[in-house]
Amino acid sequence: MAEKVGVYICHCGSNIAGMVDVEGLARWAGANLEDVTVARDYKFMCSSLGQELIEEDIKKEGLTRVVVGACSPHLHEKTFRKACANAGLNPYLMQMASLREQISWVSSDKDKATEKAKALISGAVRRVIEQEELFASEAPVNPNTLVVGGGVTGIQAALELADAGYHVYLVEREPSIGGHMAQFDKTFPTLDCSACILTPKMSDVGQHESITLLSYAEVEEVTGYVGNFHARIRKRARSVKEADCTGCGVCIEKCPKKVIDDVFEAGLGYRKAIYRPFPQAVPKYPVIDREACTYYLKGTCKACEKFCPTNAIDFEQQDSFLDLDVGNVILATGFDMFDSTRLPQYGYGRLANVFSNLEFERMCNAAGPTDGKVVLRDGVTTPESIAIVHCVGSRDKKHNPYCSAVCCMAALKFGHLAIEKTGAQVYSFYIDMRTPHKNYEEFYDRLLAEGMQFVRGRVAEVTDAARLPGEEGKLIVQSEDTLAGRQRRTPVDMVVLMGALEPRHDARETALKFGISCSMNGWFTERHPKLDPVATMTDGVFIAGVCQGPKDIPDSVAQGAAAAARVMAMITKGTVLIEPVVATIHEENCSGCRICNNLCPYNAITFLEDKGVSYVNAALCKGCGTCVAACPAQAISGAHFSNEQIFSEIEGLLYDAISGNGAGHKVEPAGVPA
Amino acid sequence: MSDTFEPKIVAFLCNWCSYRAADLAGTSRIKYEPNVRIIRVMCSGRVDPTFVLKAFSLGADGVMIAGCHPGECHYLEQNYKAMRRYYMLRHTLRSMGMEDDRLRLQWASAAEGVQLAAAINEMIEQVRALGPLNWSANWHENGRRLEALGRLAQEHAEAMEVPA
Amino acid sequence: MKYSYYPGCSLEKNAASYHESTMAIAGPLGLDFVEVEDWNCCGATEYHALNQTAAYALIARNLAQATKNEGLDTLVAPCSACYLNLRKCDKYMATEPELAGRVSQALAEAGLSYKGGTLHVRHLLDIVYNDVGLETLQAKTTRPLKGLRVAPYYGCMIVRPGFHNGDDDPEYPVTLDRILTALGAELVDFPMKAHCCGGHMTQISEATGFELIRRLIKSADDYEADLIVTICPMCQLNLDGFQGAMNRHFGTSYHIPVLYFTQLIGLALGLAPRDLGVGSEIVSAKEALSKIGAEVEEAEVATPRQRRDDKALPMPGRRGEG
Amino acid sequence: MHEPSRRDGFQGEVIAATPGGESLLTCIQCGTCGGSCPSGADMDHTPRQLFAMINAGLRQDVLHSNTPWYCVSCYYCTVRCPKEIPITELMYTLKRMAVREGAYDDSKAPDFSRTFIRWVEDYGRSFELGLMGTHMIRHNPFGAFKIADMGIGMITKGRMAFSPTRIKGMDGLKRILAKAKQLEAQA
Repeated sequence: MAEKVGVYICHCGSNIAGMVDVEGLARWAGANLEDVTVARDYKFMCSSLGQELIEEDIKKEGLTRVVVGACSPHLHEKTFRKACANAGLNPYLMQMASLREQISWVSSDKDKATEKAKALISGAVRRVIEQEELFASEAPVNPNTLVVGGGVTGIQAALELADAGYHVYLVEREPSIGGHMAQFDKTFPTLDCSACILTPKMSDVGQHESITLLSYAEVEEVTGYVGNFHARIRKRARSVKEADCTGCGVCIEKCPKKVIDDVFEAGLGYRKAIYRPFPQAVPKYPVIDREACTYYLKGTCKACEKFCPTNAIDFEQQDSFLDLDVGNVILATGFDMFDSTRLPQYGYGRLANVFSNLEFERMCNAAGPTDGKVVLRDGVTTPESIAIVHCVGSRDKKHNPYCSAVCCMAALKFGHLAIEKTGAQVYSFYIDMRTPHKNYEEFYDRLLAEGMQFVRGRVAEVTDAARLPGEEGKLIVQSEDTLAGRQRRTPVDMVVLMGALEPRHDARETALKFGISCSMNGWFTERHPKLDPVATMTDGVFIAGVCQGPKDIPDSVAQGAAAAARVMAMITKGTVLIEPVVATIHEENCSGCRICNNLCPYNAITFLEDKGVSYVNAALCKGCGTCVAACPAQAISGAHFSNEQIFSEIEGLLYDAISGNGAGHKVEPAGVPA
Repeated sequence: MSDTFEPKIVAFLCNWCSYRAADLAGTSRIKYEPNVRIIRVMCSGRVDPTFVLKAFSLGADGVMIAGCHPGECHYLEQNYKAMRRYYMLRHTLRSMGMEDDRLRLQWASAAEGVQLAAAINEMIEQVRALGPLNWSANWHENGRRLEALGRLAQEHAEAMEVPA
Repeated sequence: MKYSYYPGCSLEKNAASYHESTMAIAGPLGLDFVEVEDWNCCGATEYHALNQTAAYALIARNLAQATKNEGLDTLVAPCSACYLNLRKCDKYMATEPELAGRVSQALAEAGLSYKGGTLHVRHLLDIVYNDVGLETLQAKTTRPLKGLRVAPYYGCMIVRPGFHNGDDDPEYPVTLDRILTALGAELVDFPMKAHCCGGHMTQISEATGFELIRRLIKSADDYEADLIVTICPMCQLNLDGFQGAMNRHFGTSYHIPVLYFTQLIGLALGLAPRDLGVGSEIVSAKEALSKIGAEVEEAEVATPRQRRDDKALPMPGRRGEG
Repeated sequence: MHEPSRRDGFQGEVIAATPGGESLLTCIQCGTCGGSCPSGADMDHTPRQLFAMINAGLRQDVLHSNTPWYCVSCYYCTVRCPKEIPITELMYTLKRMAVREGAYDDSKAPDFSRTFIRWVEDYGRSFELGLMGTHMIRHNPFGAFKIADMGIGMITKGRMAFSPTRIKGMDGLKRILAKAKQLEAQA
């Protein structure tokens, strides 16, 4: 029986109609394409009236297939599938042609665009005829959630979920949660004490009955799918038994080995070989750094063990593994700080009094290595002049092309702290001042009034090579004052480099582990940049905070909460629909060659020894179709992407080439009367 | 109507990266030539060599396979399988006397709308320079040709599909 | 190791000592240089200011001539300006089809041709560092440069963008430092190591040219360097030849000799100073070189005196050191 | 059609004459070039200002600026430019345009280039004594005294040739350069 196909061409206002002759296209489809019984155009197909149009035709005309020529299926495939389902047509009997993204928005010649549209519609019509009814299955959603990353974003997400009564596993790589925010002294523009506002949240996490905090731990492996993920967590050996440790800190006090703290103190201070990153750490249990500990290096010492009142030290402790079942995942893995030695012209690592932003942050902190005093590298001298260099590794094609979003405001904060603490003359060397949030511009005003000097010009270099009188013994910041149009050499005592925020060095591995993707720059990719900023292309995996792109604390917190809300919606609904796009092996055709077995990255294909054939476990199959393409016996079919469907689509797309027997190479503006 | 040869390119784009790159080219209004016709597949690993041969036989002058960058495949590593097939196919095309530049493998992440558009334009130029393929004419003259090609491709496929 | 060799005009006369010392160390270091037949001037920076096609055609003639040295695909230039010109031309012949087309047409007038990428253009410093290597230099050193405080000076044209060979940083190069350390010299952490000597500026604007020279000499003097080591004849001419005029211009009395790195290698290998062209510098190196002698000791990069005490904060880790 | 970014007018002209010149369109006026330039203090305009003037179409002001002639080709601006604009190459382009149109205020630098190249075009090699002699006599007759000891030093140390070397393939080179100039004029 011949199918009855309905073709619907969307104007998308003028988005499509401005470049494609939509009325002509609909007429052409109705007149020329086989099996098309209805062909219409409409202003906005995605509107409720547009959808009703399709639904009515299905019912009245008895349509058995629907083609919608509109935008990308990534935007409205669900909408039109639903419309079909409403009218009683299996939703998988609908096919979209992307007239907007693939034609009208990328073309500049209306005739050629319309010709291309005919090909796309022709392809979709041929394909849809081959499509088969498919049925999505339902799966329950596990109410537990995995939150990866215990910075302020992850903390917020975890607390939102836990406070709503859902269980959260919070995994943090470092020995304590808190992230970068715990390292900061003040927050802009309110100058709140960073630790004072963060630590209450940290202890809430530590004490919450609905949160299992897994610090000093990493996610090893994730399998499964939305609603039903399985995660394997590696808990690294702390060398301290958490069950016995009271967190008294005697071990730290007695440990004789001091090492530079590259993480929390940003290399500016020291910690012991057994340590807690900072006094308010959550959890309170210390960790032995086995690479630094004298016992692990030389076999003797054990001072911590000797003095521990509860015998909590365990030198033999091994990494342990935890298998978790969760329904959703929130990634809040944060960022790495730019390594400023990559810009040798700024002298970081070579010129003693050039500091990184994180070093300066720790220096300002009353609990930091200098007790909150701003001093030169000698540890005692108060600087009389300080230059703050913006855009170090940001807005630079050689490093990171993007703006790191927070540095301008952080530089203003540093300016305020430096003036307050030292009375020094503070210069800010900027390209553009970016202060676009509530009360931020007002903070800029405040610093102008406080006497911070602003020089519009990206710093060319920082040198100790004195050239002019007054430069001896100083660091000279060489720049062009672009507003004055003159070169400027500014001798200062201290330079602070505002390094870029960068994706975690292992962000791509993390993305791969969770089946999501990264942008060119390495930030996790959201489902939609405007309308779906915390979801990802992988259902059940959400992203929040700086791992998605540079942002400040309030934005990160908002995303953490938003991701939690999305997860709660999933949990509350209780079930998810599983796409039926999977591969199936037809046993009668399978020769048992097992070529497909090892091609599947999800181990969804197993070989049935008794029958001598291979078999696809539909629950594990993600529908990539690689096995379908590889099967030499063509015994595997891929639902919704079968060979027949794709062959038909090719035929349809090339309708004008085949009909002309190779003569159809010239695009005729009006091959068939429209 | 101009006399310049307008090649027809069929492009197989994976759902996750390159199809989204095409979406992005659209939303960013990046113009490219209209000679390309896109087919969505879930993964570049789904592209069966016979799809490519079918497209050539039905009148395509060039075929593009686009997928996620190596290491960024949504399905972990299936784009590597696509790459292997691509090299096999180029070999096959060459051995059949076809210019292997008519087949192109393009990596495009979801963020690379500009790059994908540029690659499409570049390929159109290349294929335009090569001239019409006209396999479709041969197809009509000798209906067995495609079957023969299919068999040949299959043999190669079997030889090449050594599990990773 | 055999290479095509393009000396360039400077090495004919004003920088003859660079040529002599290069030839003198070639044998002991196992380098064999075959001079490009009938080479011509590279045009320095001057031709680019007048005529692009002619500028690149002039350079390309040398590349074409060099391909006549059969079996040699590496072309070595000791002069940084020549090196950059040759390298840039080789690159553009491959990447700039319009320009390359014009240049090829011009070359054809003399029956010559050159295809971008045929030759691998390298600077002498790169050859010594990568092909000879520090171990060989160290092993062959018989007169270590112990006690000699040297300021390694790279100048602009070898380390800058897209055209240089590999991994030396355009802002803070280290290969020459490592060579000199291997020879036993005491290095100063010369902040001006990649800054500009002024090129032809003394001829265009004296005040500007002298100022550029002053900056370099002053910084070397601030660091108490005995001499500056250079890898480019233009730099040597500016820093050495114009040092006196610069001193008069500013009323200063700097005295910093400027030698080629090949001369220092030769000295370390135990060769006689006169075989290395030492003595042809305008600012005498006699006193500085009198310091050399005695046994090998590990030299370190010296930095200006710094106060350090218990309160001192740790320095950030330096990457790529050692 | 994918349209490459392009601008008409003076900016387009400068871009077209420079390998990699399109990136000039992405200049954000950060001033890294101006800050890095060793001779920037003596320039009429910093390179950054010059780019703003090019963008504004101030053709005459740009071609009359001494800035390109003070460029020492050290390439610091080029390596540091966050937008990877080939600034040194752009300076060469501006010099060529100024020479072609006679649009420079001080003839010293263009004359130096011309004198240098005249020896090269006649002999195939450069000739320092001839160059400095000719150039100094024209532009800085008294300056010669300032550096007289240097000149004498160079001569006594045997570092100055008294006559230029002529290459063997001079005829061929002349043909090459003649053709090159003809092609440049057409380009």
